[in-house]
Amino acid sequence: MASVLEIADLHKSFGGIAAVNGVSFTVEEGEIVGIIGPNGSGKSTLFNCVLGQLQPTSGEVRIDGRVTTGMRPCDLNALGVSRTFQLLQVFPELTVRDNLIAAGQEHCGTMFSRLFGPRDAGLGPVADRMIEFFRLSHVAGERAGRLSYGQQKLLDAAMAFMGGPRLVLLDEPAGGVNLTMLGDLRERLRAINRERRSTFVVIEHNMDFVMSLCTRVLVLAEGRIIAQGSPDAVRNDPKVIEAYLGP
Amino acid sequence: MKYLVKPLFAAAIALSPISAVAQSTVYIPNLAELSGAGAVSGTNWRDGIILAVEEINAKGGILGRKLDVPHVDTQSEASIARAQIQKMIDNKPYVILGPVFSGSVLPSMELSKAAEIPQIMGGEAAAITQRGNPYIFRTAFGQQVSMPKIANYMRDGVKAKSVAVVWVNNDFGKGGRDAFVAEMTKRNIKVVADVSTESGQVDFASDVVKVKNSPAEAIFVYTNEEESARFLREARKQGIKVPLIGETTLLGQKVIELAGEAANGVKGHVGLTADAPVPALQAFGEKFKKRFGYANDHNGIKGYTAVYVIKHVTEKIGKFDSKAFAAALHGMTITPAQEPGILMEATWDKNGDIDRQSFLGEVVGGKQKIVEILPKAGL
Amino acid sequence: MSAFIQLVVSGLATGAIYALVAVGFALLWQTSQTINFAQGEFVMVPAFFVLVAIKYWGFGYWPAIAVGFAISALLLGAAFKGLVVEPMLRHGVLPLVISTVALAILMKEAVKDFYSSQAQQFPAIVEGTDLDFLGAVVSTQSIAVIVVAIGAVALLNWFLSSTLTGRAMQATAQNRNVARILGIDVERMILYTFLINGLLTALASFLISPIYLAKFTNGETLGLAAFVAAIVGGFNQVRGAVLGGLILGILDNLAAAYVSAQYRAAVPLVVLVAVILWRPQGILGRVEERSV
Amino acid sequence: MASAGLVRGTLAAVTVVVLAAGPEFLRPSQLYLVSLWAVTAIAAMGLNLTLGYAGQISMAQGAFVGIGAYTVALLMQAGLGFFPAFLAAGVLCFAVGWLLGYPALRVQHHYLAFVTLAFTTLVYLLLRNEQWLTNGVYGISGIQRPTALGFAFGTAARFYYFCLGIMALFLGAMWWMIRSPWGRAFMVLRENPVRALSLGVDTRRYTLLAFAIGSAVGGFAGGLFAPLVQFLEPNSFSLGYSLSLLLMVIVGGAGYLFGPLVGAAVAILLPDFLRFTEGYYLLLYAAAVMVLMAFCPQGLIGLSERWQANRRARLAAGGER
Repeated sequence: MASVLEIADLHKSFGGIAAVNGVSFTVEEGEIVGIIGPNGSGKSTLFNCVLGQLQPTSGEVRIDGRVTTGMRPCDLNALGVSRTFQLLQVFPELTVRDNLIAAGQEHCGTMFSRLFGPRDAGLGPVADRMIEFFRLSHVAGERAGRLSYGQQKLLDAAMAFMGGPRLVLLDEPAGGVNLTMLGDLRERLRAINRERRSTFVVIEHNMDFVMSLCTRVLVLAEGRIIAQGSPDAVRNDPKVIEAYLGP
Repeated sequence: MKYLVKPLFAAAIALSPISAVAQSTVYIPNLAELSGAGAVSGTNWRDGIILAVEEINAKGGILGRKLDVPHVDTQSEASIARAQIQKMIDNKPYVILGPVFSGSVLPSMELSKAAEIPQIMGGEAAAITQRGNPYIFRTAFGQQVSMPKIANYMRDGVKAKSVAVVWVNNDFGKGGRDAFVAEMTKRNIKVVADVSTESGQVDFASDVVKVKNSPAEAIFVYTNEEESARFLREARKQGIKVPLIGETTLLGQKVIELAGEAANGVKGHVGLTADAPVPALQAFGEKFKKRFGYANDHNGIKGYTAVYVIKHVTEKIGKFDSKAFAAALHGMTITPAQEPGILMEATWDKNGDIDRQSFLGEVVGGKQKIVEILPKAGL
Repeated sequence: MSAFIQLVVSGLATGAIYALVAVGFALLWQTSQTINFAQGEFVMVPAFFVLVAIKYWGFGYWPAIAVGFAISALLLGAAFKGLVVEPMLRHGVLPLVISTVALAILMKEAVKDFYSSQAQQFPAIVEGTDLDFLGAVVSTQSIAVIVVAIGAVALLNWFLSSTLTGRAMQATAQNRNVARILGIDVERMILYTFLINGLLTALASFLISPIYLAKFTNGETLGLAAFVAAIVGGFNQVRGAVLGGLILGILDNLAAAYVSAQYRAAVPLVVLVAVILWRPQGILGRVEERSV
Repeated sequence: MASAGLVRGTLAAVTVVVLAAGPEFLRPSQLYLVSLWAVTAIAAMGLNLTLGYAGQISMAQGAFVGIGAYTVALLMQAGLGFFPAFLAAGVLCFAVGWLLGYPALRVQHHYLAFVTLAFTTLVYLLLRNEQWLTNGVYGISGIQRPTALGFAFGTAARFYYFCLGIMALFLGAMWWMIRSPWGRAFMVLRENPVRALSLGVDTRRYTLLAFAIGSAVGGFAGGLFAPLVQFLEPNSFSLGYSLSLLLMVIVGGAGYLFGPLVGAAVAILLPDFLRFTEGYYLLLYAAAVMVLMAFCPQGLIGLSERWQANRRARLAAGGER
């Protein structure tokens, strides 16, 4: 069986400057892969290329063995690929519950059935379970824009799971979240990984978070993978230390 | 929601029983282009009406009743004109005055016809009186009357074999252009340049280039006031030598004022003018200038005489009866001897078209000069 | 051929005016993301300030022009910034667009209600004599318009690139936060931009009104022309706006003469749409960086 | 605050009763005005979908009203009944609106505003210049009012009910759609298109749909406009009309179901009740819009919501003390 995600020799340059410079790796089902690296090492660009927000200059992306290079994000999402963004991306004027339904509704039925079918696209119970799972019940009817930062971050993550994705790419899920919430988030992600066999790729700066969550870590510097392996192995790799601290 | 309810309640309270119009006045509303593209014409028309109403009311009104003439703006838009005339009709007017723009007359006259209320208006489009509407009356020539006069002048006065026509692309300009071209064809005069211009256009270089490059022996200019002035300036600048011919507007006061020297030498037909060698018209022009501080154009005369038509007809039928009024005015001739306010003898036919003398004129030294008086067309 | 030259020369004179208006429009956009839908009215109104000064306050031509510039800078520059743009900036682009649409209506109605609905003659700086130029006739007025307009833009360009204040303004336009870090008084620079726009539109007004007469509806075509010129040339470049203005002026004349007089208004718009769809940064513009 | 819902319900009921009893106390000109309000409100509702819910600025709604109106007038002249013509107006505008949506896929905000503005001017020029089809500047008059099942809506009062009925129908349909997943998709398109796309929302399709449906509703409004005014001329559908529809949507409250109704009422009904401002209404309206934008860009409904929220907060604070 093919890997969930295969990336082969991916390049992306902006006006001659290579942001991603020949990255190849694979992710197997059920893995939680962390990607770390200094600022500007090409992590977010890599995500954007995988997810169709940017067109890679060259190289190939395969999801479940199928070539998806250049596909639109919404079509990728239909294949079961979901993501969160580095900066908060919720729909501030919609309620928490509507945010979640909106995040999953395009996976339910056809355009036609969505117009004439149930108002919640049949997702009400799923959304309610998700709200409970992420402990947002007390704010379920609030507009997302009025939630605290941490709550929005949780909602942001929860939205990524609404469509029942096979593969979720999380871009700095822990950024700006306080310690208590951080533990919560980690626990939730692990639970989903366990229960649904969802596969995660996580970009994160918070080393403790990455090391305690991920099964494998890739280190990116100047657009290339310079090291990979178990969290402990990577932590002690001299190349990684050099990349972070400079030569 | 409540924003909706409040005004409606206000309506219910304020407007439910319409108090009968006080017997001491008679309601003759005026609908005019007080803003928008037709503002110059509409304001002249309104001021002519104001002048006449003041005179008549000072002398005790008509049959002992003072005239109540509110002025309502169409903003030069047909849909607003229609809404406003409906509002007037709700208040049961005796006669409706205006509007001036044919584009506003056409939709509004259906309503006055349905309500059987005479409408005396300033529109000149041929179509207005071709629909068998017994309640519509003109105060100036329709284009189907004035264009043959221009055409005759082109043939006999200018002796042109080929002409250019410059027109403004709205209902006024297009209507005139269509009537003019038809008359030219009848007289075997070739239209060698047919130039459409925009209302509000400022740069006429390309239009002048076009007529200049055509073999036209005369140019007929049929646009609104400011555009006429701008065209004349550009034409003089580019050294157009052939005669520039116009119909009323082009020789009007406003155009002469705005175009300055460039207006000199313009010739054409003038339906109505304060500069005509008719003492009554000249006296009116002075009165007008004294009252409003600016020189009137033909629309001022149209508005002024419209009110005196009402006075004369009403006194003749001896009552305020809208239907009788319309019936009486068809086929009627009013002379200045009978009613000095009519200024010039005029006749209305069964369609509501007007017939009277008109003029051939020329702009000389920044003034309109009348060179010939044309007899009534004898409709 | 002389006809063609005539069209180009006349188009240049009109285009120079468009350029002045478009430059101000582009400056406002750069420094404060203001899309001014009342820009055409900003050109219409200063002529009436001068007319009021002449007619009611008995001023001579030059004092009246000076008063016109002063009132324009005050009302169309400072007051516009303080009372209209500033309270709106935190709400985003759309409310400001709506507000300037309303402002355009307000200015037109005010001139109509409180001055006159009729076109007014406006005194010219130079007497209109006609000169022959390669078989085309050019009035000295048109030449004066072109010379003054180009001079003003050149002066502005020099100011922006060679003076300390000008460079500070450009820095503000490029990146407000960086400018602030560099110690530039960003608020003051933005105010300067608004004042310059007020003065540019006033200048355009005084140049164009003697030829085209002053009327409350004049802004409608001018404003549209300014948008088109600014976008076609390049929204974020003074040079682009100038080029756009000149192209538009010539294009309008050529279109009316050689394409269709009835559809003359359509030609610049078709060009506009084509530019927006295929080269949104304009002919001379830079690509604005977008982040995902 | 159960009473807030009660107050709203009562107000809605009173409005319905007052409108239903309209012909009892309104004069013909006022019936016409309220009918015009209903038609304009439908047009504004369409724009509210495109702009208020889906976040795509459009300065072309007036052009779609024009296309719809001319379609109905011309098809009726050609002998078609009102209802097929009315349907055709909506379908045609749906198709044209779909096409106009394509630029919105490439550009946003002010660029989109200019593209739609250009479209409006082009439509106006076509209506004016293609005299063989539209009768050009002379306009089309004598448009018949519809007959349904042998019942003629000829009189002012009957047509008044007809217009209000159709408006209620559209209001209901809009309410229903906004609450469907489609409505949610439009809103996330407005709120955050990039995120929406990553969640599987085909933003391209929904952008085109938002334009197409909004334009179709505008076309239907035009289909009513023609038999209401009974006279069409190109000038009625120039840029100014599109801008005033845009103002109505914003003034009433973009993205609120009842926003367009309130906005259209301010622009159309209010002048009739503020006669003392005759001549200065537009001036005052423009000034009021500017003030509103500065203090509450959510429009009048947003303002009333804010006011209610404040009052609730005050009451709550008072209750605690």
